[in-house]
Amino acid sequence: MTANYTPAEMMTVTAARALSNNMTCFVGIGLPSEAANVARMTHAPDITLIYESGTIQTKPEILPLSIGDGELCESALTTVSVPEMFRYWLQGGHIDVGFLGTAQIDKYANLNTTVIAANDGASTKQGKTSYANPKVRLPGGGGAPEISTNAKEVFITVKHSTRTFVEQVDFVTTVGFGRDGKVRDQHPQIGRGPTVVITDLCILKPDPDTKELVVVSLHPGVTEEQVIGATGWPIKFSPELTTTPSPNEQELDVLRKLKDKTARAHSAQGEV
Amino acid sequence: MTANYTPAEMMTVTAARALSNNMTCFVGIGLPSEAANVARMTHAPDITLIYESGTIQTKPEILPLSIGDGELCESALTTVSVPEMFRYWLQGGHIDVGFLGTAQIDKYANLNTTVIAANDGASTKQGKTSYANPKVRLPGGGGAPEISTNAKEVFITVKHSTRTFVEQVDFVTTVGFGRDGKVRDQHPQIGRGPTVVITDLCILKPDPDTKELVVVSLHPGVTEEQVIGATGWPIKFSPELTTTPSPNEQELDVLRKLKDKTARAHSAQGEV
Amino acid sequence: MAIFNSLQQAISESVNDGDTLALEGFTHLIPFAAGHEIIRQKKRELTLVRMTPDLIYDQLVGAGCAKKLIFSWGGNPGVGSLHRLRDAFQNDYPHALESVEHSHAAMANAYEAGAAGLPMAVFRGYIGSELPDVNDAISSVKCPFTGEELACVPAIKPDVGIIHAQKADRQGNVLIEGIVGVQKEVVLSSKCSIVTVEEIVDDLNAGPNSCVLPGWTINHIAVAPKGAHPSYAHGYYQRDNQYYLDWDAISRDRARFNQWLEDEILQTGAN
Amino acid sequence: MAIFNSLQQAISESVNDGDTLALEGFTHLIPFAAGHEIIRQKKRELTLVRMTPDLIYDQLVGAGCAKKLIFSWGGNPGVGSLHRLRDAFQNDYPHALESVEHSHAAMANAYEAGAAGLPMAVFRGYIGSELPDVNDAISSVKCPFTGEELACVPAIKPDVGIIHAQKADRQGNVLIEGIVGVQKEVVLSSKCSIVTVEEIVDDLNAGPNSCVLPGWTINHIAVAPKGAHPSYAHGYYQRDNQYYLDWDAISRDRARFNQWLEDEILQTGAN
Repeated sequence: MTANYTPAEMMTVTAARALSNNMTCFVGIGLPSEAANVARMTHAPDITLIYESGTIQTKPEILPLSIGDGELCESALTTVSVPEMFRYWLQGGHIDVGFLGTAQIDKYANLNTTVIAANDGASTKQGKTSYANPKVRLPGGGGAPEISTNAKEVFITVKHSTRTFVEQVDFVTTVGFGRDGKVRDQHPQIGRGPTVVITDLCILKPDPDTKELVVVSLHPGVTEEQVIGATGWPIKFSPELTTTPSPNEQELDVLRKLKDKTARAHSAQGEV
Repeated sequence: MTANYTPAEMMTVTAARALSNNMTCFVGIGLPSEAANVARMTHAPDITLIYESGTIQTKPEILPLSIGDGELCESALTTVSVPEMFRYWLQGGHIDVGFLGTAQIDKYANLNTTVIAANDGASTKQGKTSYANPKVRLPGGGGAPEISTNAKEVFITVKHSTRTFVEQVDFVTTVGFGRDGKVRDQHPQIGRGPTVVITDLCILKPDPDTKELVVVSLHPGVTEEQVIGATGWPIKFSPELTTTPSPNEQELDVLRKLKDKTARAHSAQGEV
Repeated sequence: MAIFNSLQQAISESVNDGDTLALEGFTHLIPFAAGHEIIRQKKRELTLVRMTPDLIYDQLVGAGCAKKLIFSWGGNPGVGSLHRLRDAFQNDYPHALESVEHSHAAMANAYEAGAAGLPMAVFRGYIGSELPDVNDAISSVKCPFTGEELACVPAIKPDVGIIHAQKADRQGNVLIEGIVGVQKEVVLSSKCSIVTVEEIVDDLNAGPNSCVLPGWTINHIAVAPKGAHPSYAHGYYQRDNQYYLDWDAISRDRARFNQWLEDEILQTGAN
Repeated sequence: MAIFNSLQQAISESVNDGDTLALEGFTHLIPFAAGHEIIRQKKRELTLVRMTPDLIYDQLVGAGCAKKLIFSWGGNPGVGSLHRLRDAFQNDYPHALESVEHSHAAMANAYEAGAAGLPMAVFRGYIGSELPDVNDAISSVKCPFTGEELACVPAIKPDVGIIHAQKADRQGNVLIEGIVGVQKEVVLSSKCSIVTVEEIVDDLNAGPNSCVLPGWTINHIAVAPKGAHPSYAHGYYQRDNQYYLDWDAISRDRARFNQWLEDEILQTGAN
């Protein structure tokens, strides 16, 4: 049976479903933004979306290409300065969910958006070594390092592959649970950290004790072998492994229309 | 010869003249506000007046009764929050002159607006002792403690009497030059402190070396004996002692009209 | 999410004896109606935080609601003293009142730090002042880069923060306009917040960078027309300067104050 | 007090080789015209500070103006990499580029601290991140009240701060509207500031709490219509997304970039 949706659509809709109507969500650009707006346009019409550009309670009709597109401000309840955004709104404890993407994620849900190391043969990874020996410079941390600790919890969405799912990230830009899985234990004043990771293959959650990411749900038609093959460490599966519900017609319709509208808008340009 | 103005008018006009057209002035309520607005309405039309309520570049037609009267906001270029006022505008170094009144001032231009001590017989004053043994509770510091250190310089205007001009203040709410005259030497990152004190009898300035207040100009008709009698320490007079110029017709006219208008407005009340 | 409530309900559901309260509004938009309702409900042992206690705290202190006052300028603006505060400080009437005394800069920074979720505020303050000698809550930190010693005070994080604003929309979003003081900070830093408003409107008609508080940052919204009187509401009504002037004589005399309390507060209902 | 100047004069009178510059604008109102004029005037050895270097710093770095970059997110938003930055970091082309890398929260707080006249910013940040291992400018302070260790970074205090805004009035007061980013902070914290504006108007028509900078906080105002292009100006023109997309191919290739530099910048005059 051929599914009537792509793995990317499955990922976005599943990520959207993780959000609920009464949440305040600090939205990263790209996949998180796509998912958050699908949520808002389907089951969570009242969800509060906040972007680090200072736009609060924004309701874009098209997806922003940048974190500070005009659409975000025009459709927002209000727009505050960037220092206020990071001080009062994020650090001040008003964000339920920080929604992030990443370039690399490891088994303790640490995120790397800083650097891919030239020498990845070393058995024990050290950010400092990677940083001094870059193979590829990535854009950097942006808002993520503090979103991850100051939001009450963190959702992550990222495409599943051995390039992204590595046993240890080359550099911890943004902490999940630390290289030993225990960093949050020493910091009672920060949030719970990543509670769910949504990929194009499955849903993962941290083990309550070890904080290691474990597959809790496979997307329809995806096998355990596929996930094992796409993950850079010996991935574990929950004993209560379930199958993720498929996207419904409305979700797919909203997502496709949103992407169409966005593509049309971003190729146009003009005076206000 | 009877002057055609009162000592209070002489004080206000002299204080107004201390301000110049290109200054930014952080204005205290009462006498400083009266003087600053007379300056703005006479020789310094472009002076920037800032009140701690957050009102920037305000041009009130009547004198505010409180530091946050509606008139201040309505006639301001813009109004910022109170934390922003104290952080960005005052501490950020954008204030040329802090203009203050006081209940007590001592020979090192320290100001007390906190407490009059019950026992003022002690030879060495200590704020802590006064605070524990109040005769009269005063309103407290308000903006003054940081205006005095974060403005580039400080002007003070206060009525001259032995009650206000004391050898040592009962409590240093707001530093002039400290109980020993040397506090600013240890703090290179703060402003110059008080540079002029204007009373209804004379003008005083700190000695460049000792920082002790010295009379540099007597108002017309005022004698050295009067100043000595109204000052609670053996006051010194500058070798270059001059006579303060009298207020001119325009200054008196502006001041009187301003006070009339203010009195009428403050006894009225109504819907906007 | 903001619940639209009567002021009576908002106070009774939120304020408990012994709570730390901040009723803010810097001269403008002082939430008098809410203060009066707290008096009416005979809340006790409150820690009251406010930069300028103003008449609102003179009334709460005189009515016996307060155990402690945290403040930075305790006068009747343009008039003189707050006599109920003085009577409490100097004569323990109606009972003893602890005080923690700051400068405005310290309080403004402490509210900012509270809103920013920090434990303390850091600023260049109190240099040469004797206030640190009489206030244990003033400390310092050293800048690791320059070695400069900076003043440090604990963040303000009230149990209940109460402000008055011009208007709310039907979703509970609130617009504050004019002198905005520390009102945003109070709502964002408080465990529970109450906003009284002049009116509910369909559309706030706010500019993109106006001072707007989203409904989900607020617990209770109560309509209280003229709820800031005798202070003022920019765009609605002016400050009642005569009330401030008249207060001096009422507040100066215990009997007159107690009569005022009986006639004007206890025998009247909330709006 | 703000002087009305041509952009060419404003840059030549303010920017010196070796200066620390912040050209800010968070996606919105990026001062591209000013950046291009800096390239045209061949300023060298600059320390460039910006949260998101964006195309503007990719262009300045590619043109050889920069010695050092202080930043927190160095991508082409929604498109990919900044290839001139990468080429400088990885291959020292056109020459070596030092970098100091922060998070957005750190930079935003550092700008705030600069505006607040403080030597450092204190915030809850970098917990568990390895950025402090590669950035010596990240330190910590301990809260004297709770014992919590908080992150601490030096305040940003540029020699020259440059922003673009919608409009100035004839007294040089400036209105910024929409996404206001860290622009107010940059102007207030810089030793010298340049504001380019879309137009000069008689009246800013600003609300009481709008983001307005008084003329006396600004050194130079230069009229530069479309001065934020290819970014956008709320109320004037939209973001030129196609320019951002097209930049990828130009920036990827040294020869194409150098040709672009010659044709689009060096051979054209300032507005």
